[in-house]
Amino acid sequence: MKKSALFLGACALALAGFAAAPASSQQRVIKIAGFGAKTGPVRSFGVNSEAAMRAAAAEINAKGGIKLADGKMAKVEVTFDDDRCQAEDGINLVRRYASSDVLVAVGPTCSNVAEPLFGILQKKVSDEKDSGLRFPIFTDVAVKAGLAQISEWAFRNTPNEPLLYDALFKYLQAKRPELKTIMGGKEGDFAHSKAGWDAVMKVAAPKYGMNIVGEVEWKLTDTTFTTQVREMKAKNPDVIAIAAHPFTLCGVVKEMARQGVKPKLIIGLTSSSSMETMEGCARQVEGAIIPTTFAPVNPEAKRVAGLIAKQKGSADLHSTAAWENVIILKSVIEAAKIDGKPETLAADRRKVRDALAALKETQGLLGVTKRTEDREAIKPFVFVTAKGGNWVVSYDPTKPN
Amino acid sequence: MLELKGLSKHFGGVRAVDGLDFAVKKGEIVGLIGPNGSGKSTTVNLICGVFPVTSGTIAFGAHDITKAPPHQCLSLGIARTFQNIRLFNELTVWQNLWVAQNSAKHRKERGFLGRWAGGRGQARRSVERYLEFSALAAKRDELAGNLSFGEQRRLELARALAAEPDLLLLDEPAAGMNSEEVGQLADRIRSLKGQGKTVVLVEHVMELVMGVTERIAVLNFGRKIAEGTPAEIQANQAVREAYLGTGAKI
Amino acid sequence: MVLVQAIIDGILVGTTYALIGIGFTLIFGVMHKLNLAFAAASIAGAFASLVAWQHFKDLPVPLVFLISAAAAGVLGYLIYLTCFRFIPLKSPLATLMATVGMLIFLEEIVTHVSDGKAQNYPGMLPDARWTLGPLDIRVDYILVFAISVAAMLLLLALLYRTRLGIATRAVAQQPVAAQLCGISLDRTNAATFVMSGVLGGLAGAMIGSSAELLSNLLPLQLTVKGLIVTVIGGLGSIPGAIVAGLLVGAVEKGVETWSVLARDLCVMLLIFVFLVAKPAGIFGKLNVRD
Amino acid sequence: MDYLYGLAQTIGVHTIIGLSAYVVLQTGQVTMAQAAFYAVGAYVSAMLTTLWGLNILIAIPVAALVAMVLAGLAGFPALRFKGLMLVVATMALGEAVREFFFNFDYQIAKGDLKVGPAGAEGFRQIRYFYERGWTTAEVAAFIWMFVIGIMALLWWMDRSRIGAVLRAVGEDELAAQSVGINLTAVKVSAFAIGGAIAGVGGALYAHYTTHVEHTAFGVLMATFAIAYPILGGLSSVFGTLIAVVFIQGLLIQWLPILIGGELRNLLFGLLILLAMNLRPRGLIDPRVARTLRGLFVRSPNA
Repeated sequence: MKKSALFLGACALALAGFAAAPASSQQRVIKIAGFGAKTGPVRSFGVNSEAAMRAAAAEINAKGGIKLADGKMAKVEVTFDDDRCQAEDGINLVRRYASSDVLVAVGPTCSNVAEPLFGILQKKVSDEKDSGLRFPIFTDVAVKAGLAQISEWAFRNTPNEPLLYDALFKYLQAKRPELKTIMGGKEGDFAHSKAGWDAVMKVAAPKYGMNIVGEVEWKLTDTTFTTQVREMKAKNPDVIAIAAHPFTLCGVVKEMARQGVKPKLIIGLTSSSSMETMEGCARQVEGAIIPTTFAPVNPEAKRVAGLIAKQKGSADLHSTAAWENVIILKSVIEAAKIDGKPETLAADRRKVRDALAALKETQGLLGVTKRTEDREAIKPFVFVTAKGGNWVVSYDPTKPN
Repeated sequence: MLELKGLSKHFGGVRAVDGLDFAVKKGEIVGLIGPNGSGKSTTVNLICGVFPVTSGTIAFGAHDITKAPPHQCLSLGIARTFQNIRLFNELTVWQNLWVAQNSAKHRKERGFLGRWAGGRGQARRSVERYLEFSALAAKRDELAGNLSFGEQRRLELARALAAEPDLLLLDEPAAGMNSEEVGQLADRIRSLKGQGKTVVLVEHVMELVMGVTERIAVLNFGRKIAEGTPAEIQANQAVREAYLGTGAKI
Repeated sequence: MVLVQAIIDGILVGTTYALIGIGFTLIFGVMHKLNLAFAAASIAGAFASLVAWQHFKDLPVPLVFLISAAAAGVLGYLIYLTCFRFIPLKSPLATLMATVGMLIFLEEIVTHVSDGKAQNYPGMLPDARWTLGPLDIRVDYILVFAISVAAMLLLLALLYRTRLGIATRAVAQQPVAAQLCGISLDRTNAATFVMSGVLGGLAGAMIGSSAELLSNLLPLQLTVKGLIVTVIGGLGSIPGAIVAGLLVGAVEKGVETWSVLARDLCVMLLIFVFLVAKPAGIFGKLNVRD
Repeated sequence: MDYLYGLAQTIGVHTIIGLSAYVVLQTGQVTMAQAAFYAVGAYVSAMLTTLWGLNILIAIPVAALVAMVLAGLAGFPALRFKGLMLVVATMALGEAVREFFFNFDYQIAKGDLKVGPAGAEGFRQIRYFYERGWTTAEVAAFIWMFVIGIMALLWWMDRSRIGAVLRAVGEDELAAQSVGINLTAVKVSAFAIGGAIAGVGGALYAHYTTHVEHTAFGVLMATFAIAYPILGGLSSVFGTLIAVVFIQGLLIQWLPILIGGELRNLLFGLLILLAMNLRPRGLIDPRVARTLRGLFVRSPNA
């Protein structure tokens, strides 16, 4: 009985702590809630996004904050929660934001969280009968194609992979005409990796004269790739495209090195253009090319990368999107002329949504990002190549040489 | 009413029971004795369908139950107790008796729908009766695991009886009891005869076997080496040798 | 030829499955309980050696392996203390659940250590290959095979030739009688956990080393595989776990040449075949007598 | 407030999946297949409402029925196995079902977009509740209607002879047979009842999250399904509920607010460990359960 009393006590304490959590605020603040995976296999995404958001908020606040409709300045307050890459956690987090004083949220990391999350939002703002949440979400990482069409409250600033790879193969056709054959490898049990080959690269390559000579697959947690690499060796393609996370990407290229499979070019999936790949297998991916929407190619990009590093994160195509999102939200909030008072919260969220929807283009770190009708982004990009343990820009479409 | 013909059970090379012929008539109290490892418990387990039979047949009344699973034996009217008590320790005394309300007799009495309606009351009354019989009425809501050893033995016997069987197989019911308790047990078993039950008693405690049975079969190395009244068995030379070598008194 | 090649690879890699299977089966044999945190502890051991390797640059590979084995051995003891020692024997589900808690805990520690990223891990002879006619075999797989076999032989020698081993087997067969003979149940159980932990740590290091990578994705994956091997091999049977490990490795690699997605389903099918045809496992004996 | 209603939805659905394992665990079978029946319930009901526009009150019973039939069929071969064998066999079944949904592709055009299960991509836009304007509170109430119904059913079963029979099988199969209990019937029934309950849980899950995909129904989900009743204790249905509140509410939702998200998962494992050491028979162990029962009713047998 004593022990059970202890447990009940702990529960009560937790409840009390929870009830006391929302603190009273004296100064005007605009709350932007970030959320993503900070535990589990994709933990680094959440850590980096949080760092980027905090860096962006610090920068905005250093310049005085955000201007409200009545001319007063409000500070930005960024919070970041862990959704464990679990749908139900993400849903509960956003419900919590929606019933607190958070104006807008940035997240999540995982597409399997984004899908249900957008599903519980109101589908069409004009549909009064729809009881979905009326809360704007501006996604930085979850990359699966076409997610924002689920709800008019969902916006994304994520890479459009079909366009990126289309450009890459077009570039390869022009610059490396000797590359004639391609073989694909993918994580067959992970939706994004699978689509990265099946729906993106496999579609783009033949359009620019590259011949698909085969494909192999493996699973997310595999550690041996002898069979798949042997098949690559047998087919001997000019190009090997690997749509996988860094863990198996590195496993595959290491096995390729062991078996002496040396394609003329390795193409990777966008998210592999990270330091994780370099920490895992810098030597073996040397020369691989990946299209990405971020690289420190200009002074501003370099400066931001430095700021994010100061917050103990690393700047990559995903975390810089989180930075951009906060900066974009600042100008959107100012343009929407919100009141920023507790009683106008619902109206303010709607104003932010409408202003986000009205955007035709935004300023990103690599240049101008176009916004599409279905609330997605078309971001400027560069191609990066692995060289000496770093990703270096090998082609920048804005600077044709 | 129970008839074993050429019953054999081999575990690998070990012939635990080897060509056993044995019959029990209705209303008898029969003893099954023998030294350790002579195949007594295995025989009980074979009758109850716990182990598959290697060869031979088992008949109960008009039914061939050689291949019947344990629960079916019960619904035909054979109930048993275990050498090492096997109660449902996490259930109360009352519930232990309640789950045993399962035999064909109960079903017939209650009918199909009656099992849902009137049957409940009848089952409860039956449980009450056996609570009284085992002198455990005061501990009805106690968990079976918390009972004393003697109480557990009584409860196990009551649980077997609660199924209203025609034939009762008792596997060493007196193991670990003091002589006073054995005396009480003997009285209980004798009273069963009055209720028209048939009993097969597998036992080590000769005091009990000799006291209550009318006929005894002796097993050694899986074979029947003797059969007869208690007096005949006590005088049988082969039996003495089987137990303690020559010259032993049992 | 592709198939033969794949099956050879599978058998060689299968030895690591065998080691994990032995770990599960050893504990099951002695305590009749399942330690679900075992594979996680093995990978955690490998991660401990990874940290050491990163910290002291250029640690020789054998030393890295030893660190992994030692760390996993210590973890094995900790698991015994936290999940088995103080939970009453009568509550098998509680120990099961406690090891699940431990699995989650270890997995998360590994995630924090690695920041959720795949980490470079030293390989054995990364460039050595052995060509045998049309066959092409990775020398480090042969090393994995050799080390695993050596570890298994060592374990068998330990179990059959030393006092501790005899005590372990005595406890496995008759815990009460063993206690009456003056064998400390507590100490023997703890020793079993340490032994299995050391084996697991070795396996974890070799799995990481043959991939030249470690990831926090591995613990759950390896737990499932270890359980499969244990069941196919027969609960508590060490030779069974060895053969089952090799069998699962060979089947996986063999099927992989045909379809990767069918691979895991085929392994599941293999379980069903064994459960139906040989429910006691390859060498296991069913306890028919009570 | 809306947030608390949302949390109530999560707790409700997880309680149902926990209760589905509770029934099977009572017969002493540790099953890892509950996630599979959960998945079947989710996909079947979502297809019924989203593709063919059926009422959810029809979709849920149908989904439960399909899950129940599958569970019953799975129960027969599962009878052969005990202990670890059963764990692995049911895990294999669960993974096979997950692989099936991973490859399950069946969509029909609805207006301007195609809806339905799309293999690895999952099944999106299951917006039955939201399209009909149900508020968060109403959805929570709807889910809790099922939770309370199922808990009441199991509470009644626990106190009736059925409950005693299930526990008897769980404790000693041979003794149970010797008092005339048909093991096959009891075990298969437990599987089937558990399957039906998991099917209901899956159906509610699909509709409150609006999206299902194979990753949600893996080994982890199956582990949680049995973790709730074991952690809560097998003596009372309330144990499962309390365990779900403990895990989903306290550990997953409130702990990060109190101490920050970083440490949450570390503590998560440790607290389960601690709970099992302090209360090996579950948070609501037999003694607490009896006291609890005593508060509500007098002894049923008096």
